Amino acid sequence: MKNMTMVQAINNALEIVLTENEKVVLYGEDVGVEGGVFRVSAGLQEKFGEKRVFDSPLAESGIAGTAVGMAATGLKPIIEMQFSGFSYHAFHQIINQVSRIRNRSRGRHTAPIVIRMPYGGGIKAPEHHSESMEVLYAAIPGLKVVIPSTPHDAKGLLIDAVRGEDPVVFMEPKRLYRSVKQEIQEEEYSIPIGKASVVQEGSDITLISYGASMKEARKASDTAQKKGISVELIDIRSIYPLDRSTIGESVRKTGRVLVVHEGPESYGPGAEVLTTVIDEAFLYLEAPPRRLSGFDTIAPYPQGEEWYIHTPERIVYELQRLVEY
Amino acid sequence: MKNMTMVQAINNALEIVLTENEKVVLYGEDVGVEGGVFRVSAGLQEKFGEKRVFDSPLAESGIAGTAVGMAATGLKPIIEMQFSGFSYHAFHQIINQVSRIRNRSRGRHTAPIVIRMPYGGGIKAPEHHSESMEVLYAAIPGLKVVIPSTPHDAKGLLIDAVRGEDPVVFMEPKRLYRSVKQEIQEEEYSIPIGKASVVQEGSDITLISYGASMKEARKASDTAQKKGISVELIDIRSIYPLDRSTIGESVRKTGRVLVVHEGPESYGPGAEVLTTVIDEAFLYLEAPPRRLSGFDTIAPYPQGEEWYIHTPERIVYELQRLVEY
Amino acid sequence: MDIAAYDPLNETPYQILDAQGKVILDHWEQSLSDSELIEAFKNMLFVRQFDTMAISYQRQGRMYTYPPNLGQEALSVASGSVLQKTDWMVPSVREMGAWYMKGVSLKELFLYYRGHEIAQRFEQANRIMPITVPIASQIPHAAGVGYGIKFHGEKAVVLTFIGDGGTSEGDFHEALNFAAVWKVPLITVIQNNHYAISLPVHKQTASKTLAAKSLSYGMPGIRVDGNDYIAMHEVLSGSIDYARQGNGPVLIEALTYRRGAHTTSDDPKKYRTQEEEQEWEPKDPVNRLRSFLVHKNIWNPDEEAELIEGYRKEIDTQFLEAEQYPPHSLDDVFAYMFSELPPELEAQKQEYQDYLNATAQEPQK
Amino acid sequence: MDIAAYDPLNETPYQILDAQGKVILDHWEQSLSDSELIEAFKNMLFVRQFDTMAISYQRQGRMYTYPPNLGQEALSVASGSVLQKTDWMVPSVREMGAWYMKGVSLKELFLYYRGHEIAQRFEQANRIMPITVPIASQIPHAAGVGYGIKFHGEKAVVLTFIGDGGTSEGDFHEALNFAAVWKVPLITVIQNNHYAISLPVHKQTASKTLAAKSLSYGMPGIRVDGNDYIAMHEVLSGSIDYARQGNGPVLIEALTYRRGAHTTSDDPKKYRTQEEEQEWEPKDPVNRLRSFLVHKNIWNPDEEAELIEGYRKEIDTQFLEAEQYPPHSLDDVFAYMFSELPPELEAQKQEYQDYLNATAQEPQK
Ligand SMILES: Cc1ncc(C[n+]2csc(CCOP(=O)(O)OP(=O)(O)O)c2C)c(N)n1
Ligand SMILES: Cc1ncc(C[n+]2csc(CCOP(=O)(O)OP(=O)(O)O)c2C)c(N)n1
Ligand SMILES: [Mg+2]
Ligand SMILES: [Mg+2]
Repeated sequence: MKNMTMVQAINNALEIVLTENEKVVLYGEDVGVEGGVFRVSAGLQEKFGEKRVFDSPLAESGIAGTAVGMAATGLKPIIEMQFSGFSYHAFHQIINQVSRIRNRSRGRHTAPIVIRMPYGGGIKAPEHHSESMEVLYAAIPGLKVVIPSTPHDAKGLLIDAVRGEDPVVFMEPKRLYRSVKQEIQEEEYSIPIGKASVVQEGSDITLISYGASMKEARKASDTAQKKGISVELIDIRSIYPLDRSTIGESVRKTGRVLVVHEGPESYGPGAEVLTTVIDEAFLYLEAPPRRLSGFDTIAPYPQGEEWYIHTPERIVYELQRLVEY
Repeated sequence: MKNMTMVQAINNALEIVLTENEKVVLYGEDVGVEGGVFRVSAGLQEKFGEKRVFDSPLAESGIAGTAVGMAATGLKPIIEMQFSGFSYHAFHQIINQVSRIRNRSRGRHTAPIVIRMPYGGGIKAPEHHSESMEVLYAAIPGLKVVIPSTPHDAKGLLIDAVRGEDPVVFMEPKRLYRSVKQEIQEEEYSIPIGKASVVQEGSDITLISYGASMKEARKASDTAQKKGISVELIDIRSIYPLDRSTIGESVRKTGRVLVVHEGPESYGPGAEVLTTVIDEAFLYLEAPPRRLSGFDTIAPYPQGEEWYIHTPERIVYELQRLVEY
Repeated sequence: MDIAAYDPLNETPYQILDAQGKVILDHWEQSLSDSELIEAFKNMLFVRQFDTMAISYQRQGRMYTYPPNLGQEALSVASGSVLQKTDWMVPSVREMGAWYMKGVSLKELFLYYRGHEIAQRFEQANRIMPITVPIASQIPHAAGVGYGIKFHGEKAVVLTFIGDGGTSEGDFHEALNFAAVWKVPLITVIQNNHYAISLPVHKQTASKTLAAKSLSYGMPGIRVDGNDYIAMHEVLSGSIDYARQGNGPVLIEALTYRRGAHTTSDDPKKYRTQEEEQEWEPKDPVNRLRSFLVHKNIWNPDEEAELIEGYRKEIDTQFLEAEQYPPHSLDDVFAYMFSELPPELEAQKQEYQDYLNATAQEPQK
Repeated sequence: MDIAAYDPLNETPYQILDAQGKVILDHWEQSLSDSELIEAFKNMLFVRQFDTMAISYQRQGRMYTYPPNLGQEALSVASGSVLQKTDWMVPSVREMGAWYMKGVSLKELFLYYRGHEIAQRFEQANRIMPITVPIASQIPHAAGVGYGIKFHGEKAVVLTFIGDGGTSEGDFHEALNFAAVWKVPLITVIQNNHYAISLPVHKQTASKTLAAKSLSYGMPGIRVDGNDYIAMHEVLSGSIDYARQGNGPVLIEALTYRRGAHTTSDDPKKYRTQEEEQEWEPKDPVNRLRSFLVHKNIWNPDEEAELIEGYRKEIDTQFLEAEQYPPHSLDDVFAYMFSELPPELEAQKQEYQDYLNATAQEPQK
């Protein structure tokens, strides 16, 4: 066991998959020599050589598009979008190519590419470095979308993503990159994509979140607990596929639900979670299911961020309102 | 009044805005000499000259990006993406630029560009020519997203879009381009973006749809009516902003709701509509609100389309199930 | 030929045969054998026959939209002929001769244009990617295939195609830059057929030649007469040698003319003159190679009718097979989204099946 | 100078002054007056002082991430100096001298790097677009501005910037192609500072020069020593004349070196050697122009300390103003999304306000 940040856990996972599968290649902007702007791939080029871990020119569509071709020759590319806000330059390759090669060729070719990208706010960064638009990938048929909230999950889910046969958009909550440490196993292990994690069992209300917002959700859950509210806290981890049965089971038990996420509200992931709640637990609901999300605005620059990212207090407030409903 | 198809109505609207505002320019691939692959802009280059109606090189990001610059100089660009499936090449310009110029410059510059694109299936076209991914634009803060279902609405909404000061993604249901005709006024009129249309009042159940699916929704509503189900049929027309109060009012009256759309189910527009229903009418619900959408698959090639686009019969079936719930 | 020695800014294309099929070079040595040339000519006739019939099936309502190849056959047949089995091909949309020679069956092509997804398994063809409709998106794939070839230490090359219009897309630029930086064995053939739907190439770009775009990436570029089978073959062979020897990518601009419509839904009269179309008629690649062969006394045009009749039968047989292919099932809609159906897709399929069952419609496999 | 006469493939940059500030051309005539040169030099000193102080404010935790300009001042000051009031500028991210000379205030710049959105109103500057972070996205905007200029029948030009790394993006390609086809008055300055974060330019592209990319679009391209103020000024003036006369766009590759870190969060030691950094020191643009002025006996370096002290005060005053600027309010988050708040935003804002009220937190304006 070793105490690791999420950056270290991901680095560790990358090292493991690069070691166990010689077809794995890792590339993107500043991924090689520099080891990534967040140092996630630090040391890997030295260890595995420039043929397997390398820098690309500055062109996201080129990165995603070449990965499709590499995959056709049997390679297993892990690519990095330096920030999720720049992944849109590759959007047409992701939606029209990566997600469709298997279908288009009826299984003759596949593109099981892992697309890593830091996402979300909270690091006081310039425009385009703080947004949470995971819904744009979740809505694309043919992609899996994963967002871990702990070093442990980040490692296990990433290893599963790389071992799997499907394309995965792997979004990393950059404000959790170094803010928490966790004792995790240095050896390989994997966590199957598609399973939510019931972080804490409870009976009064289900609190659902993922990724960066789990930080506040955990705090809120603790505070609420102290106030006598028994919270069942679920980290969905996998945005697509969504573990609908775990959500349903929980809400059938608690009758109440709050989903919390960072990105915009309208047409956001919260809507899908609540629709799932209706599908799975309509007759059990004791209060209207509710979402607490970011505004339908641009993710603000650093000075506006405090308005945008919900505090644990706000979450507790909403939990209380729902329980008292 | 004149009997027009949707193509003619849009052509008429374009002619009106080009006439009334000399800052309007219209461009895109094959938009000028050819008059568009669907002939939507037929005759306009001849009428307004090559300076105002013109062809661009084959590059969607270039089209959207240049429109931002033109807008900064006071022009009012209407651009065309030849098919919505190719609009992703411009996705980063749309999400990172078009939708943000006003915010980024704190109102100093705006980019009130109208981005027209045919979308949806049903014309037996090749891959990428049949999909309904409007949710990808609806989820982007700073854009309005409009989808008409009749020649009348197409004209009125497009004129409103061009007169407005905000960027609008204007999606045109290509399988309705020529399949219905309607008597409409040849003179200018506009329909304010953001208002749903209650196509038919009813008391048993609310049927919500928009765009291409309205064709089947209308038929289903008629059939259900004949079977003794009083359907309130709503065409939301504006995907963002969404006319939540009209939806709420209706469901508070009927207690039941079915939303129908063509694109994929998960993280699709239906989820937002249902979440709105919960927010607005939870206590009035007599049956779980339900969505009927496309599958989480690639929009199939022509031979698979029959499985993908819901028939009026299927909609009636679901209406019946909900009413009997 | 020494590809790197050519000037990509040279507007005069590399050419061997004039419009009458006469050799215009002074010291030219025929590199292809007579029988190879005859084989090539037959392939061109075959492609043309396929094209004619495809258009007619489409007109009969037995096929959906189809992009005619008329006038571009030399280019695609030459491309198909230069590849070895272990070489890769990454298609664009208008070079069916090349696909066919790579192993794609006519039946599959017909299935494709009949809107059946099974088509693109390309069951008998190896090392060919499926056709991708979004213009230029295939070029990054091809560059990635090139990286893969290098990675695996193979001596193979990858050949890809794009139209004149496609050169304006960002993907063209990004991909060729990657290919040159990574020095991968990629040959990109620009089919400059002078139009992107309605847009003439001189409104597509102000570049002197499209081959000149190679200078942006530091790779050899050459403009060739793409309607001259022999010139096209020489340039392709030279480029492939260059790439196979590890020198990096090459860009070829092949001049040709799309004699037909953009697709069966298009009407070129809207955007070009008949005079222009007629100007290109004498430059037709089939006539040109035929003249050469006839001059050489190795081809008797009188035999063509019978040959074509044989082609007609073969093509029609394959078309009928495609027409009789089982229709797309509900399963087919879901089957290839993921390696395993996720719960969402499982549920959606089941729900639909339940509906079919409930309404007593025939259950589907 | 006749811009169109230069060969964009020429690797030797256009240059007037050597590293010692001596004129290297035989028959050179000074086109700028002495006082213009002195003015330019002062501006370069000012920019450098701003840069130094910005980095130090950032270190003090009073500013967020900042991209140092050290070593690239000639380029940005020359660019700022050649534009007329009615000309447009479309910024990239590392040419603050140009923005400043276009009318952007220091206070606004500081607000920007302090994460305040009000910054980019650029209240006193006309005809400048806001800074856009996604690399190369600004080039299509600039091409569109060029179209607008032409449309309105103005005699203006538009000047835009991009880095060496930015030339790899699809937007660079698409935009310059549009600009050339539409023949718009666009001057694009590539700041080739030899790095894109950690990636050296020779791994960014295999192109002989970045100026060569102009050949793809059929526009003049020229490589210039961007650390040579005088050469840079001549090339810019020539390009602007060319564009203003309606001849279409120009591409300039200005050679320079980013002497500092990519941003204040970056550490160049990870990817380049100290030797390399030292090699570039003598080519520094400030020293070079100073030497020239001193040789000419029109500049006394002893006066610099006092000058800089004045700059320091001015800069610090503006920084303090930025620091005291009212913080971003809740209203500010919503205010500029649309011309009017749609119901969704109205509701979301209200809900938040209600929460603040309910929990007795101070209500916000
Ligand atoms: C990204 C994208 N944009 C638009 C289209 C629609 N479209 C199909 S073919 C075509 C023109 C292609 O021209 P060119 O590249 O010259 O190839 P050609 O058809 O002449 O062979 C266009 C615009 C598309 N398929 N993909
Ligand atoms: C589309 C996009 N991808 C990635 C980034 C992250 N990024 C910021 S600056 C930079 C390097 C830019 O290099 P260059 O164009 O040479 O400009 P320089 O920083 O050297 O001035 C990168 C990769 C970005 N801002 N936008
Ligand atoms: Mg073409
Ligand atoms: Mg640089």
